[in-house]
Amino acid sequence: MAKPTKPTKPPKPEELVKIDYNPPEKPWMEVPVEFKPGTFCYGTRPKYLEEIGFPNPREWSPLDDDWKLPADWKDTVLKGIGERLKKNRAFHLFMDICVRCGACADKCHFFIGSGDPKNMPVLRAELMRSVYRKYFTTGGKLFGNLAGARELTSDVFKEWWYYYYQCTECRRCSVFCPFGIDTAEITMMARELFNLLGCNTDWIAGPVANCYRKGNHLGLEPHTITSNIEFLVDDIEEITGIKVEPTFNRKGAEILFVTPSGDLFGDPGTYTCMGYLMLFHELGLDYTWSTYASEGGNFGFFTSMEMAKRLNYKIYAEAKRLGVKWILGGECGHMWRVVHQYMDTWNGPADFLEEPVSPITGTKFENAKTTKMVHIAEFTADLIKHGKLKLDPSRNDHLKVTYHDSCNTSRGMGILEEPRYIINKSCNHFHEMHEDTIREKTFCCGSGTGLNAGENMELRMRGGLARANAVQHVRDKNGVNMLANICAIDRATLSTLMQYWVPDVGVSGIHELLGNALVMKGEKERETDLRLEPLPGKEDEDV
Amino acid sequence: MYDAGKIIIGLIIFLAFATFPFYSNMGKAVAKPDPKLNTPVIQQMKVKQCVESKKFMRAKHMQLLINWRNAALRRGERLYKGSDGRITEISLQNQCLRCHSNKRNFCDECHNYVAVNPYCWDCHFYAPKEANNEH
Amino acid sequence: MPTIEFEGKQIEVDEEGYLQNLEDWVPELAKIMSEQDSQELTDEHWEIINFLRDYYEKYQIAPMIKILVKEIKKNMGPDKGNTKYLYQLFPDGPAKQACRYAGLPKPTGCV
Amino acid sequence: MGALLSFFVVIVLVLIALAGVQGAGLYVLFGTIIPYAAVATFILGVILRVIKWSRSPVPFHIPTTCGQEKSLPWIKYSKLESPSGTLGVIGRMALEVLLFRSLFRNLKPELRDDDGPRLVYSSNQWLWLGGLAFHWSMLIVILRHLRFFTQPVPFFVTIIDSLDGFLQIGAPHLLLTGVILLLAVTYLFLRRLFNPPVRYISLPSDYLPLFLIMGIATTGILMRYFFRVDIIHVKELTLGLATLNPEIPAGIGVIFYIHLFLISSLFAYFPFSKLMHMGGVFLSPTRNLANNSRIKRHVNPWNYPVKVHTYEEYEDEFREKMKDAGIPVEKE
Repeated sequence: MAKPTKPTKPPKPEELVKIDYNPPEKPWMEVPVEFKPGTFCYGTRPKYLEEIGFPNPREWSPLDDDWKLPADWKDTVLKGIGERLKKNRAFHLFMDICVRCGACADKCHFFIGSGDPKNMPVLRAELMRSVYRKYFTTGGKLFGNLAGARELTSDVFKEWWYYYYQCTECRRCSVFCPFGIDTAEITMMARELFNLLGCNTDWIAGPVANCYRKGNHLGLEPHTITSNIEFLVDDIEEITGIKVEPTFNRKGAEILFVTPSGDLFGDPGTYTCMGYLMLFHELGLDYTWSTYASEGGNFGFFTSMEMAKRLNYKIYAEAKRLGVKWILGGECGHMWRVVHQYMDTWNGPADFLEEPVSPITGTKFENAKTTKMVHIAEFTADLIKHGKLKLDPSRNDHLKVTYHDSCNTSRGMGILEEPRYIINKSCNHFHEMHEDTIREKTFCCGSGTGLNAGENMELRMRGGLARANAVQHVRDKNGVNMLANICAIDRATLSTLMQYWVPDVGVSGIHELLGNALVMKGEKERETDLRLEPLPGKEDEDV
Repeated sequence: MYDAGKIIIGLIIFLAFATFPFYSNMGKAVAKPDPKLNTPVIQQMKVKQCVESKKFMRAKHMQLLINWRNAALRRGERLYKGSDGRITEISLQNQCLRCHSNKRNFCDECHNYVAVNPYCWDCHFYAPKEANNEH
Repeated sequence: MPTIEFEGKQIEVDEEGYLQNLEDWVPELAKIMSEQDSQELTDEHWEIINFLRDYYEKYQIAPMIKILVKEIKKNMGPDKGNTKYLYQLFPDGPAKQACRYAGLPKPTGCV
Repeated sequence: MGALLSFFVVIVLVLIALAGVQGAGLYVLFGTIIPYAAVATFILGVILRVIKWSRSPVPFHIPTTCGQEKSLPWIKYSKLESPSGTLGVIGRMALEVLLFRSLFRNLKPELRDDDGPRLVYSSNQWLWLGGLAFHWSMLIVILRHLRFFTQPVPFFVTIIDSLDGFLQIGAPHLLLTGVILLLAVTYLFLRRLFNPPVRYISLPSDYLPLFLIMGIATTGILMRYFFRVDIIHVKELTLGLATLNPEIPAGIGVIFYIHLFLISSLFAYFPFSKLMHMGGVFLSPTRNLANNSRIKRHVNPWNYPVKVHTYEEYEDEFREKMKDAGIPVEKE
């Protein structure tokens, strides 16, 4: 490749939606993987791997014939599988007990959007199971192909890479599986194996390296963080006349606030961030930001458990250094999967912290007894319930809102009601999407687990079809024009998705909606919302 | 987190189910069924022959009986022609029980052994006088 | 590894044409890149490219769009201080196209 | 392909039994040795397999939450779909194991393209119904068969038997579960054959158990209603097996030995196959853990220290920038 290639643009929606769900004639083992442009991410450049001390850094492209794997790559993979079978019951079990009933098949957003049979969760898992059988089961060793077993070849390895980076670990299949087989677990193991050989994607390895050294995915340095937030502070002052005064790395604060760094940088996440700032100011909350632990999200989680732990370490370490009592976490999807289900196991016990108590309402967050970390939706819902916030939902009257449950918070945590409660108290117009596409059955944005790059746009639009389609339905039926969510990846990816499938629907975090509705002490009459768009009824005065 | 305790309990339950037939019979001497043909009527018979062959009756008497019931009660047919051409009256009371008057030592012997509970006796009266003939 | 040829040197870029080594940047490279896109670089373009470079120098990252918009508003007047204007100048999006011409890496993560 | 192969395997099994018993007269082999070996393989195999799984720890607390978590006291939480404690987990597992809760959720999306693409979801409980019918009738059939292995026959077996035959059709009574079992297993097979995605994912090892069970059910039904075998002799044999006092009564029809051989094959195959989902479902960490990982610490036995980027290293790199931005630092 001598000339730089531009990322392939996805086909037009009406083209893309022509999907053939019929599997090919040939058995799947005989269908070789085809790297279709627009459906995979670039391989990581070596410098990122070097920064985090990962093996086999090199220049490579998934389109190359030779991936420059070390000579003993096969041993590494097989040994890696063997180790993981011994270390992780879920993985071991999920290799053995699938009956291939097919209940999961059409639950995957990537299958719905692509029709590629290897995107059926069962087949995605079989890609690995077939190799597992060959090397780890008697039947597979004896009967080979007849027992559904196959050799590990470099083509198989490439096929894995292609398809395990077409899984967003959303766990929707696991909800429908009669044995709870969770493809996410298998994908995680596969990605760990790739990282033993330096085969990460650029879009994941980059944020990981950034986060490791600079504290957040985007690589915002400390002064950039303060400068960005000061910029938001200025906007808040312009809108409300109130100057909020956040602090950074302040020792002795009661609460450490951690949110995904996307909220500090990209629209519409920044509006959500303004919402946090306004809320905390209004409460007079004794809290601090940290520039060191400035990332709630964890792209390490899309790399390996070890890397995830290395990144996650900073949150407790910083809480300890600053001497806070407990930690408050912002709106983020996979961050909460990690905080809820992994953090304490990796980096706990956090016995230097106290059981979280809301300083405003006195509510003890008993559900965060051991992690000492509270979700901001829990925190805010509690405030509203106790009447501690004055809200004027009519300021959101220009919005007809629907709510997208993020995969991780719905299926890896179970926070379903709090966000809805906050939206309902902040907005007058709320419409649920179809019940089969929300709550535990929610559809992925199509770009989770670090798939939100630019070069795989076709894949992302396909993966997001199911979500977008449900939004389109409420747009047509109820005039919905705002898609609220509690996930930073969502805020970034759903914006792109909506532009493609449902162009007139915006995307927001729920604390943006709250920030709009929040009546602050001593504020001036608001003319605009947090996006500096005129409020309903104020349009004329603005001219 | 191995949950060894819970798994062991689970395995014990599995074992308890899977080996139930073995330990539930442990130390029991089970007598084989021995249907008695020693009723006075049978003893007086010159040719000790039921309406069909013994082999047939062992395997298929229930089908014969239900055919008899249908013939007698639903179609009013009261005669049965056996495979050897003999014609007999269709009647549980007058035909079967005439010879096999020892229900407990004949019918029940096998029925109990294989836990069959035929509903013949829901309608048919099992003559208690026959009980006197038993020893 | 794709490259751009410049003064007999092969300048390394990534798959999307972003510079691999930011110190390779010289204004002529922006021109070459824009010519490949059939895009003419006017003074307005250069103003933005230069701002991006200054900003990056200080913060090691491209600015938030908000900041960019505000900067343009400050320098070129409120009628140009909006994202629409930026998209007019850089049809592929200011974050991508302008950053590429300016030799900046694209931001990654939840954006 | 897979279906044909598996069908062929089952046919061969039938022929082996036929040849072995009727041809070679290997009654002891087929009536005693193979059944004992099969049961031993089954019991030991299942236990060893479960032990093998159990030696891998559950390093992380990963329940799939299917409902509202327990959080604020005024928010109703989903006790069964997102249980916060052991009781809820037991309830969730019971629903899963006894009623196939997750399968009941099954949906069928359909992409329609009238006036723009539209995904329509309809509930699709056929698989749930088929699966439930299959497993429950299988269980009842197995329990019913205890009458061959116990003496006296426990009351629950008699009750099941009479409930199962409550229609009182024919003699011996038609037992519904036998018919349901055969219908359900046929449904599961036809579904595999005619549903394109399911056919695509099916392996020979998916058809084999179906054919085995079909064969078992068919021979069982044939034996009971059509080619009668002498049930007293059958029980003498089976009870002999159960009392570890095996004997081979003469004159049991060969169909019984085919039935027995297919069952033995299924038992022996069980621990090496996907049928182990019977044990596996109980161990599945996405279902058998409470959603309480923020309340109670979950310990990973192989947790190990990792290389981290400490605050000191961070401050060393950015100290000047931090100071310029007014951020407090540890070392001036």
